[in-house]
Amino acid sequence: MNRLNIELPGLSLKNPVMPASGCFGFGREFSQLYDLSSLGAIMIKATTEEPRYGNATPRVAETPAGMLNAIGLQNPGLEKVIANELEWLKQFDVPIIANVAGSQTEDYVQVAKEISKVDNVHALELNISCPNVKTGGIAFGTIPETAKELTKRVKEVSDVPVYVKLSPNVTNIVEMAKAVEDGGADGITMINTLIGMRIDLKTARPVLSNRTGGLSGPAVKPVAVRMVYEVSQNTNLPIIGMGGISSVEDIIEFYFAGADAVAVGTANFVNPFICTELIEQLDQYLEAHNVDHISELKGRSWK
Amino acid sequence: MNRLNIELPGLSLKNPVMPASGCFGFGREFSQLYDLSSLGAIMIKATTEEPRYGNATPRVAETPAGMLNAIGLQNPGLEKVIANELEWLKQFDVPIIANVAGSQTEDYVQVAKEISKVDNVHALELNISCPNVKTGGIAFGTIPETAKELTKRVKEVSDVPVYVKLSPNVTNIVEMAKAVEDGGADGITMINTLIGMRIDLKTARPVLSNRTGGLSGPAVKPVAVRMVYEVSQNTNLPIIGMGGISSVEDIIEFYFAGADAVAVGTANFVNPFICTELIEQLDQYLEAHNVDHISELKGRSWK
Amino acid sequence: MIQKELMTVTNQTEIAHNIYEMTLQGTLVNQMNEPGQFVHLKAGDEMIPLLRRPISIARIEQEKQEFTMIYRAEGAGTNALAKKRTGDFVDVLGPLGHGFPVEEAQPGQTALLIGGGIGVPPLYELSRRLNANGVKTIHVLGFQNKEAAFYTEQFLSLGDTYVSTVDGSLGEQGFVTDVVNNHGLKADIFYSCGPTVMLKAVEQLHAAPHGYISLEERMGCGIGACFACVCHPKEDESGTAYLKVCSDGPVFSAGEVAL
Amino acid sequence: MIQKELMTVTNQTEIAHNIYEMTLQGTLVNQMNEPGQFVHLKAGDEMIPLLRRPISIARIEQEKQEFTMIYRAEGAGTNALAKKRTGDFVDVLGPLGHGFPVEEAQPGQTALLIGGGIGVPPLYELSRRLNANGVKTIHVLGFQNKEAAFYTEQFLSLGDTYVSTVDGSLGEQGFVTDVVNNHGLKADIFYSCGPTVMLKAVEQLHAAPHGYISLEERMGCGIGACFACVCHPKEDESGTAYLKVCSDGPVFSAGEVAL
Ligand SMILES: Cc1cc2nc3c(=O)[nH]c(=O)nc-3n(C[C@H](O)[C@H](O)[C@H](O)COP(=O)(O)OP(=O)(O)OC[C@H]3O[C@@H](n4cnc5c(N)ncnc54)[C@H](O)[C@@H]3O)c2cc1C
Ligand SMILES: Cc1cc2nc3c(=O)[nH]c(=O)nc-3n(C[C@H](O)[C@H](O)[C@H](O)COP(=O)(O)OP(=O)(O)OC[C@H]3O[C@@H](n4cnc5c(N)ncnc54)[C@H](O)[C@@H]3O)c2cc1C
Ligand SMILES: Cc1cc2nc3c(=O)[nH]c(=O)nc-3n(C[C@H](O)[C@H](O)[C@H](O)COP(=O)(O)O)c2cc1C
Ligand SMILES: Cc1cc2nc3c(=O)[nH]c(=O)nc-3n(C[C@H](O)[C@H](O)[C@H](O)COP(=O)(O)O)c2cc1C
Ligand code: FES
Ligand code: FES
Repeated sequence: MNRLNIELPGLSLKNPVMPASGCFGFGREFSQLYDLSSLGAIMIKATTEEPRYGNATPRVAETPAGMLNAIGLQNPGLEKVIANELEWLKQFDVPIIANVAGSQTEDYVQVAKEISKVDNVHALELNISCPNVKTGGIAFGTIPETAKELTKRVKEVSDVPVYVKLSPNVTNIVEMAKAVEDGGADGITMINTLIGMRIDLKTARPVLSNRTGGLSGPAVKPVAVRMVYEVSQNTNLPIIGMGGISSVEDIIEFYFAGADAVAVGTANFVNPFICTELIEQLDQYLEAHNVDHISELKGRSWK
Repeated sequence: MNRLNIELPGLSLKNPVMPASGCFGFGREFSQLYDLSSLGAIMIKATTEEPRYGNATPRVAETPAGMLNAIGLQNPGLEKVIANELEWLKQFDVPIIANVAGSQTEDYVQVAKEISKVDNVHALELNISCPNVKTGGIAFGTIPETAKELTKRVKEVSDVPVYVKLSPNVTNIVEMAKAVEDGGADGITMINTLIGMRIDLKTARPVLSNRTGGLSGPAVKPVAVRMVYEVSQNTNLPIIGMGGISSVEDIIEFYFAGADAVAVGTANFVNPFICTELIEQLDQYLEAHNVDHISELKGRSWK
Repeated sequence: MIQKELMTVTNQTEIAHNIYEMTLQGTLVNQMNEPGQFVHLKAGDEMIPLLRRPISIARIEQEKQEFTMIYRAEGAGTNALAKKRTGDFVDVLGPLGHGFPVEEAQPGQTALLIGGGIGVPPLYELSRRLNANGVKTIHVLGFQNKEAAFYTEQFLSLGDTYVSTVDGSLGEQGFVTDVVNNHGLKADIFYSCGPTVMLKAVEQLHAAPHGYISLEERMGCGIGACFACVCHPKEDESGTAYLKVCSDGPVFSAGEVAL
Repeated sequence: MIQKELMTVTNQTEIAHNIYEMTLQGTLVNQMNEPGQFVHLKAGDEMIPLLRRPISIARIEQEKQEFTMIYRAEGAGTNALAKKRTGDFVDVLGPLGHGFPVEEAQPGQTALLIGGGIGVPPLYELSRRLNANGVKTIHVLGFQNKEAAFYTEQFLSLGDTYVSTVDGSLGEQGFVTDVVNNHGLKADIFYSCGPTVMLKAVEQLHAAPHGYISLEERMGCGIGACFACVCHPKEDESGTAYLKVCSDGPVFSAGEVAL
């Protein structure tokens, strides 16, 4: 019996577990470790129209039960992502969710238009929440009207459903979710990272050369769960939940909060086999707890 | 030589370390453990005009490197705080910072007016950021214009300098800081807790009976440091920094970020002696690092 | 006086399924005098788990500067505790709270001690003290099942002891209140510790004219400062009165607290 | 192939002040073949420290399924590692990256190996391999001071070995580059590992026609997926080219990377 398959806009998932964008590259490295076809989906690294180098190093720092990153959307650019990365990914039986980023509306529209045409791209994830780029990005993610407008524009050109990735660095997450719903989003992915900083005690300077970075990992889980809980009750959009997931119990918590599927980010660095391990353990957990299908768990905390 | 004494509006501090509001009650319990006169100051539990019971239990839950609380501003009310608690505190040679809370402007004004007249109250801390009460509180802390207006009103009636306690649950912390600066605030204290949630796996319900709670402890430190870093560069107000402090190194990090003094919250539960221990260790740290005065460290990360 | 001390483990034994008996040694024991008080402890100085864990004092041996606790390894904190070996250190804050008033039972009187699960441990030191004072003790101990039961022998050596389990795998099948009712147990005073539902039922028993109960609540500070562990007094016209389990309790007079 | 294995500690020795030599046993060793590769490891399954730590492979002993690392206990991760005892487990991911090309040195040629501080360890396995291939090795090892120095005997048994310390407390006073200049050391090829400033100076030495350097950078994944550890290639017209220290390196051809 299949307890794990999930149908979401554009996505027929074997199971609801997928690596989060930016924590899995384009899958090449992990393909040496296990069969990528076992994953529910893959959220690829943010793609921009032009190639980007990103920020100077150091780009990562450790914090209590978490980490900061300021990669800065490094990627080989739309053309190469399509020609090399997505092409290479076609050998696997796994839907790709393409994370789309940019500095201005036109960038997003351009990338969305092209990348959504690629066969194995089954959905887009609009990255309006990257805290690590100076222009655009975060502004789209913090002003409801702007987010709505962008969503609309991208929907117009996209051949596949559009999920919008919400930033937790906002006063009112529900307002943001409703704005992108109004803009025509097909789903929501949340949360991106919280903005944080660490200062080196020896140099008295920020550890990251970008100064601030995005906080992820177990430390942020309570914030993510709270936001999924709030958004799931106030929109009709499916939610792919993430933020600090590193165990089956965490996945269950996100389901109870209101998620329809989950993504795993930082934990891939701690244990590169985690996604496959969680898929197996999740099935065992449901069996042990007599749950016929994972979807039964959605929103139990408020239903 | 005194390396630790700090002059802030209304406050002549022997040293810059004080317990954070809500994590020290009114000091009675800790007075059994050490001499409260050794503290830089004491931020007493939030006081409202009327006595409040607060939220139902459970009121606390643990998270990775942090905790959630939803006490709900429980306190015996203005009259009793003045008559019993502040009166009792007079035996100690330590300035009190009175944390003032309410549901509407009039509440704040009333409490501020009365409590600022008490001898040992040297400053007020306007709590516009409590995430655990349904009305008021958080709204004052998330809308700049509202925060400014409230600050102004309280300033009009207060006999002592007014510090405003900022909520981290906002899109733009600098905007909030500037708003309260415009409103006439004498200082800023930051950060209050991030809103979070944990769900019980057995019951599928939120662990806290208030459902959401405030996240504090080491997990939030990177967010707090980042916000102090941003605010200290964009306002002229002194900052009492807090959020996850549990070691001397953490204190130094807050200073480098731009704090003028620090408060310790959650760590008092882990080690009830922590404040006195930190004061001693801080002095030793400065000596070992040839720092003549702690104030030299302020803002080193951006100066 | 409340102390904080790195105490030394002198014994750690799994006495039932996931139930551990741990003995700790240190000067902090000098401060312990009431049965029913608790300690707030941390296995190590890690940030996970962050908070201390409240555990009752089950036996005090002043001469040896030792006390014993009995705890169930469940979550992160108690599991970390269960990993400790003889010679290791545990960070203990205590003794905390107010315990059972032993002197409320007069010599020659009979006291009924009713414990459920991990509420049983504090009754052990209580029973020892009562017996030392010439009070006759009757013990009613309830457990989930045989595997989870412990210390029945020890209680038996102090007085009549009835054991019940939910599934009947040890002693009588049923709840502690069934036992009291079925045997028509009567006493001059009762003392009880266990889950709140059990305490509620115990308060309704009228097996003794009055008694004391020990409550559990999630804690932050453990010393009365954070307001995490409050409960409502039964009589409260204002609606804002409160009692703190950690510092006003954990032991309250039966009927004092709205359960 | 990259494996993840709980390997067993078979030796842990403090060989200098805060410098530990640790030997680990497991099947993962079967995958190790290049000197200069590294492992990414975690002392336990705690969330603090969260991330793995990259440490070079200093010696490989296939027959025993053992490899040895030498590391400095500095922060949370390496200190946790230093607490491990023989028989304990360490969570190892590896082998990772591309190591030093041993075959670039022809039998009969001379190789100059220049290491600084905790950059010295990977040169040890490299030197063993080079010597096994009939390559003559000259070693220049730089340390902060006498207390921080290690493995000088081991290197001496493989070839000429010059030691320098910043404070002159052991060997010659100065930097490794001073040693090379003062003694006019020349070779057919050089291999170097150490802090970036040192590598920069080494590239300018021209003590050999070409060579290889091993870089350090803060890492996330360690396998090439997260873009934490990128560096700029020296030749890069677009400004967007990059190399990943973890998967393209850590060893690069001298002059390949903009230091
Ligand atoms: C006054 C008092 C005395 C106690 N005496 C004993 C005893 O003698 N033996 C024993 O086995 N247990 C006792 N308990 C219960 C014990 O405190 C909990 O079982 C323990 O805290 C659970 O921690 P954990 O790490 O296993 O669970 P986790 O699930 O990791 O705990 C998470 C958080 O919830 C709190 N928590 C979870 N369950 C409880 C609970 N039942 N009561 C209070 N807080 C809880 C923890 O303290 C912690 O802060 C007592 C509780 C109180 C309040
Ligand atoms: C390819 C490679 C090989 C290495 N080989 C060795 C070796 O053989 N022996 C040895 O002692 N050290 C070696 N290092 C350096 C070693 O990785 C760091 O000293 C170690 O990660 C510091 O961890 P910590 O827990 O002590 O410090 P913390 O301060 O707790 O580290 C915090 C974070 O910063 C990172 N970090 C701190 N310093 C460094 C550094 N110098 N390089 C990379 N990341 C760092 C940590 O990995 C961690 O993510 C190597 C580094 C790299 C990249
Ligand atoms: C190193 C790193 C790089 C990331 N890059 C991206 C990115 O390119 N696009 C994006 O939408 N999110 C990115 N994220 C955010 C993650 O996808 C995820 O939202 C976040 O890390 C929270 O999940 P976690 O706690 O499981 O890591 C990145 C996170 C990390 C740690
Ligand atoms: C149990 C608890 C109660 C709190 N009560 C208050 C309060 O009454 N007023 C207030 O301004 N902040 C309150 N806070 C927030 C703290 O003062 C502090 O801002 C926050 O916990 C971050 O610091 P920390 O990480 O050191 O705990 C409370 C925090 C905790 C944990
Ligand atoms: S636990 Fe803090 S008041 Fe009781
Ligand atoms: S550490 Fe992740 S790409 Fe190198």
